[in-house]
Amino acid sequence: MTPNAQTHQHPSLDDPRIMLDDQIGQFEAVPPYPPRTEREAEFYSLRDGEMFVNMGPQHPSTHGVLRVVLKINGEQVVDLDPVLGYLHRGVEKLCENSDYHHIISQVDPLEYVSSLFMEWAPVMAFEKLLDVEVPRRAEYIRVLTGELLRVSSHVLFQGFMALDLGGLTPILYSFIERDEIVETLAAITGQRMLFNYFRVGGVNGDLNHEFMSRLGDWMSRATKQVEANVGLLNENEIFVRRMRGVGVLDGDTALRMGASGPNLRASGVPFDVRRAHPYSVYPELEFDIPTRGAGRGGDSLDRYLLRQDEVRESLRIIDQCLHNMPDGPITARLPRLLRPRPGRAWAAVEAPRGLYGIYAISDGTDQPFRMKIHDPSFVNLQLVGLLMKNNLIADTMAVMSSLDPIMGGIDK
Amino acid sequence: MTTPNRAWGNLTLTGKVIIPLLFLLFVVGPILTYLLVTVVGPWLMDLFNSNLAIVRFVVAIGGVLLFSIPAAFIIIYMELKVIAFMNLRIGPDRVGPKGALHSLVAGLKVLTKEDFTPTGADSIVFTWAPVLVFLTAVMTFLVIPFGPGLVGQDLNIGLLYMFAVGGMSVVGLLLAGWSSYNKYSLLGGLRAAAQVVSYEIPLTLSVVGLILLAGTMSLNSIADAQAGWFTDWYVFRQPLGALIFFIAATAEANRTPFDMSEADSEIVAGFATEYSGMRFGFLFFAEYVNVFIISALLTTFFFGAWNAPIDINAVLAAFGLAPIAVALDPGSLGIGLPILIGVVPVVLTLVFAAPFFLARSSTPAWQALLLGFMLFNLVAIGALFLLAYIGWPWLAGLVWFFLKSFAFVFVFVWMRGTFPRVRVDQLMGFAWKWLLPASLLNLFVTAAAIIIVKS
Amino acid sequence: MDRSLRTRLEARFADRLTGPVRQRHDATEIRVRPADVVEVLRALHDDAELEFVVLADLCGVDTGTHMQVVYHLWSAKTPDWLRIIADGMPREDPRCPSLTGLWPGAEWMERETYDMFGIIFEGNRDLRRIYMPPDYTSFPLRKDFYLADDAARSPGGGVRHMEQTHVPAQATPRVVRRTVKA
Amino acid sequence: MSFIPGIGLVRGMGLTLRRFFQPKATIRWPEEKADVAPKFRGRLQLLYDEYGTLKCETCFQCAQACPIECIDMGGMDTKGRFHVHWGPPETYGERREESALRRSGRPVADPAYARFETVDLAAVDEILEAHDYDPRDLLAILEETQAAYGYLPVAALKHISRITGAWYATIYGAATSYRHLRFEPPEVEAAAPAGEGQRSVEAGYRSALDAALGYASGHPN
Repeated sequence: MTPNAQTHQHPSLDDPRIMLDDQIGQFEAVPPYPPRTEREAEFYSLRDGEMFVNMGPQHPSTHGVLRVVLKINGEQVVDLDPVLGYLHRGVEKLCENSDYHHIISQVDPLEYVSSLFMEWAPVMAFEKLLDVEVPRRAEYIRVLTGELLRVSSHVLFQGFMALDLGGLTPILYSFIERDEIVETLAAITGQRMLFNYFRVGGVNGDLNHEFMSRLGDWMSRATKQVEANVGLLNENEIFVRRMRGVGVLDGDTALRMGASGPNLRASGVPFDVRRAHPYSVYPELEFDIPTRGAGRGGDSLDRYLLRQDEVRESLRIIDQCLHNMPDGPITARLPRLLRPRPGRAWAAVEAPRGLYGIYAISDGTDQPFRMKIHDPSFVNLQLVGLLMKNNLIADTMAVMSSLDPIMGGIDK
Repeated sequence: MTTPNRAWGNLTLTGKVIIPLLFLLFVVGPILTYLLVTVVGPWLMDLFNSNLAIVRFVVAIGGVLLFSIPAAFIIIYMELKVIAFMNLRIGPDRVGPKGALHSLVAGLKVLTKEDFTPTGADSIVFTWAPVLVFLTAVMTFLVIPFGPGLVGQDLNIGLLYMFAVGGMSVVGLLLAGWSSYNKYSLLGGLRAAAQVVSYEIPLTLSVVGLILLAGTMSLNSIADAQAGWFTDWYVFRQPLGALIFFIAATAEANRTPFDMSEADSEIVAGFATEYSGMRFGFLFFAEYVNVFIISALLTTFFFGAWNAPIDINAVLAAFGLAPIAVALDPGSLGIGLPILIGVVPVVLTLVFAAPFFLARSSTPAWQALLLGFMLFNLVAIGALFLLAYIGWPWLAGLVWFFLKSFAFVFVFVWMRGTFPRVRVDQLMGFAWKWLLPASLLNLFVTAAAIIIVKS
Repeated sequence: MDRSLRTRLEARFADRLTGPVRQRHDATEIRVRPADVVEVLRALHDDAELEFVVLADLCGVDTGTHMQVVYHLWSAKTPDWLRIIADGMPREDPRCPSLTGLWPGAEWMERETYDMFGIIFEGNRDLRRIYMPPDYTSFPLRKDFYLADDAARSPGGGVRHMEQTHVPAQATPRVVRRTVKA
Repeated sequence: MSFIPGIGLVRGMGLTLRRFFQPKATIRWPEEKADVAPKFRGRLQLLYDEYGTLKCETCFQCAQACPIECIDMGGMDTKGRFHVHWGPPETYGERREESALRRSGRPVADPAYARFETVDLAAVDEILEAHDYDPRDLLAILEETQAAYGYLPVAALKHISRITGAWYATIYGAATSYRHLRFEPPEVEAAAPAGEGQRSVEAGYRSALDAALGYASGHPN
């Protein structure tokens, strides 16, 4: 066949000749449409020596399907643009089309490592809509299981933090701790990950013997075990040197950026919903709000260490809950089909990652008219744009995992 | 239809394979053997004898290539298992006893995977870069003394050769990173280049003091110079040099905590991101061969190479005993040898079985005998090994060498199981601000000490 | 319920409020016009007696007849959450001033609200879609966005396709895919 | 962090070495099975009674409770007609294709949805208001609904369920147990060729039963 022969076959994909320059350009991170906003136009224009790197959506350390477009100059991150939506399920729309009991299972997988908190705020909001008084025993059980889960979440965070900095081992120790906590919770909730345990007006099941024995077992050595595991990192010079002074965030900026939870408290602002706007039985319990980095601004190491302080406080709360646990019913008496009268309610809880709030509007039917989910990870992730600029690529890991985002909640 | 044809037709498939093989074996084989012995043989022997150095080189290369793969397999398995144990996991346990064949199967898997060249990659460079990386790693084996006389080539500039060839691997990594048409790969390749070039300097300087002490650059001579007690090892005369060498070698081999070039949480897999199939296998093997090489070098330079830590002859002399010298010639036993072979196993089996049989009357005789036989085998193997150890110094050297080397491999794996990785600027700062001055200080102190002692 | 907060708010923002201050459980609710939002929130943030420093939430609501933007604030000076409802935006062209000058962290929340409701926040310099793909044209949390199996609730006949016909003016910039050279 | 550089690293290595010799946490599945909590409710399984027949009574409660509407109930009603009354009769493949079509922006005319076409619910609302939304007047409500529409549209039944709070299963059960209530317009039901086969099968069973019991001809009814 001569080179000029007319062929009507499609070129084979293996044929190297079909590789046009234009198609090579498709592998770039630049979106194939003109910029929509001022900021997008500014970000997607390169200066000399800069290039884009797509970090994600499939990347070993983005905690899910987050995509961050980094604009780098050598090893230095000049600017970045997080792209969300790869895990978007439309939970708010689903909630508007489910009745009040179904919603508990809809919101469960938002923050899948601390799913009890994801149930807590909606349940509280619906209780406000319905004007229901929750029995005290139910409140204590909620606090007890919630704080257990907070410990597990923070312990897991420490493992992932180390994993993102290249340490292979701490994550496994964290998972062993988490596994014990989760097995303990499974004894009363039946599930290991998405518990679906809280109900409007109470909880789904009472404390049982297996739960108590497992919990006692774990509590007897929890402090020692957790301390031993973090000893692998806290004293490690490599780890500390990588975290210190990276991603410094001062308190005022953190408040202006809407940050909450440990990220805010590590910047020296003692804002914790459990104390700032007490709910449940937290006013009766004794615990401190640890803060770090007041005045100088919190870096990644502060955010990391603060979570350890919180673990200690949570263990204190669990201890008090076990001592003060009252007797009584675990659910309020409610009809099976909930139909609150029209109204609006806002409820917020302190999830392990910060303020998690629900704004529910009822129109008198069995489904909420509107249910807004305010997820702490979503707001905290905004900080990466602020903290990562002019750091090294390696520091993006230290910063991003110190903010502890969970993509299930961010993408809703 | 002739008879042979029919007979051929009646054969099964196995028969159809075996019959021609038998023909080859009994007819062609002897003819070829005869020709080989009478015609080619003498010519070949002449050729070998006249080019002994080249033959030795080729054999050494072949041996080294053959050795590198199982060494990598063992280290991969060790890494999986040791890190798993430190993580409170079990690790691979499905293939072979305790998962021992896991890395072998993984190697086969790598062989059977699709060898993929990404669009836009420079396919020639992309293909040859892993080969270059692997070859540089393997070529270093050539001068390592595994035991007395067990060295591929005893170069008198072995140490220089070692660093020269080892430094070439960075070219391969850079090529691999550049040709992949991937930004992660490019970053990984550049990081590897910067890192290896920076650490090459303290690495080389750290052994200069040792060269001053030993007065030679031949690895074999360095090993010889450390014979005797373990106090003669250079680690006790060059502790700082040993530490610098250890750290720099870790960085040179891209091991945790200096594995910047393939930092999986930052730049996915660095220069290996786009590789798959056996090309990835080559990069992967080269990494583990490098681990063995730095362990072997540490052993050779600072930990007495193949020398045992205790000079057994000196100990014996201290107790007034003659040094052990085994010159066992089985031929001298004459007719005693077959009798010995026939009698000793039976007698020893019975001797070992007796305690079991006598201690518990409920033990059946056959079980006691089985236990006795197994014990006898253990003892016999131990005794044979002891004989070989005493009789063949190269075997003793090999055993000590591998024990020490794998101890260091364990240390590297242990470090990987414990440490996070350092940041790239901290890594470079450490090399230039700390290691380089320290190695210069080491060199200076060593030279001064030599002058003071000599004068 | 913090009665003093109510009197303070009524005294401070008497001319801005479009409705009575409502209180239920632990939330105090005021309604303002969208045009006054930034001014009111800035006063709430800066006033030494109020000091609402934490922006707990920003969300949009489609009431079916008009659009709202709802803010939740927290202050150490009162035990109540403060809810500010910017009410009465037309559904055809909902516009609201952006809060990013006061709380830069509102940027993503506004992007989310824009993505879900099509409310345009004037002054937000990065008002792109955040969850939905860039070439998506409708706004999923609006009440005229139908779900597949929602037949019993929809006023019209049959199943609608999910994309809505009505799009507010300039709400979504047209996305042009770059053509690949043949 | 202590003042001796590297001491933290050494202590970390000591910790991992100690862990090296500790018992391992791995559960070797499938040789060993992990314990499942007694309250575990992750299993979805239809139960059979001792005669091997399904215990499922087609009560619709699971379908009604399923948050993502993945459970479809299909079955024979008491009049021998095939009805699917919660969720359209569809397979997952069909659902996917159909939703892809829908996303393409073209209106979809799917016969599967014909049964679920919406009706003007004002009449139902009036009837419900007249009965004070009381589910105890269910029969009267249904009869009046049938009078208003000529038959019982599914949308109307769902609306009644939603407003009165009665389970859909209850309403459906009531609607199917009375012979004068019907789910299709009368003309459709009269024409219904699909029902014929079912009826003849039923008639065959009945005649066989009659013969066995010794009735002369046909059922007493």
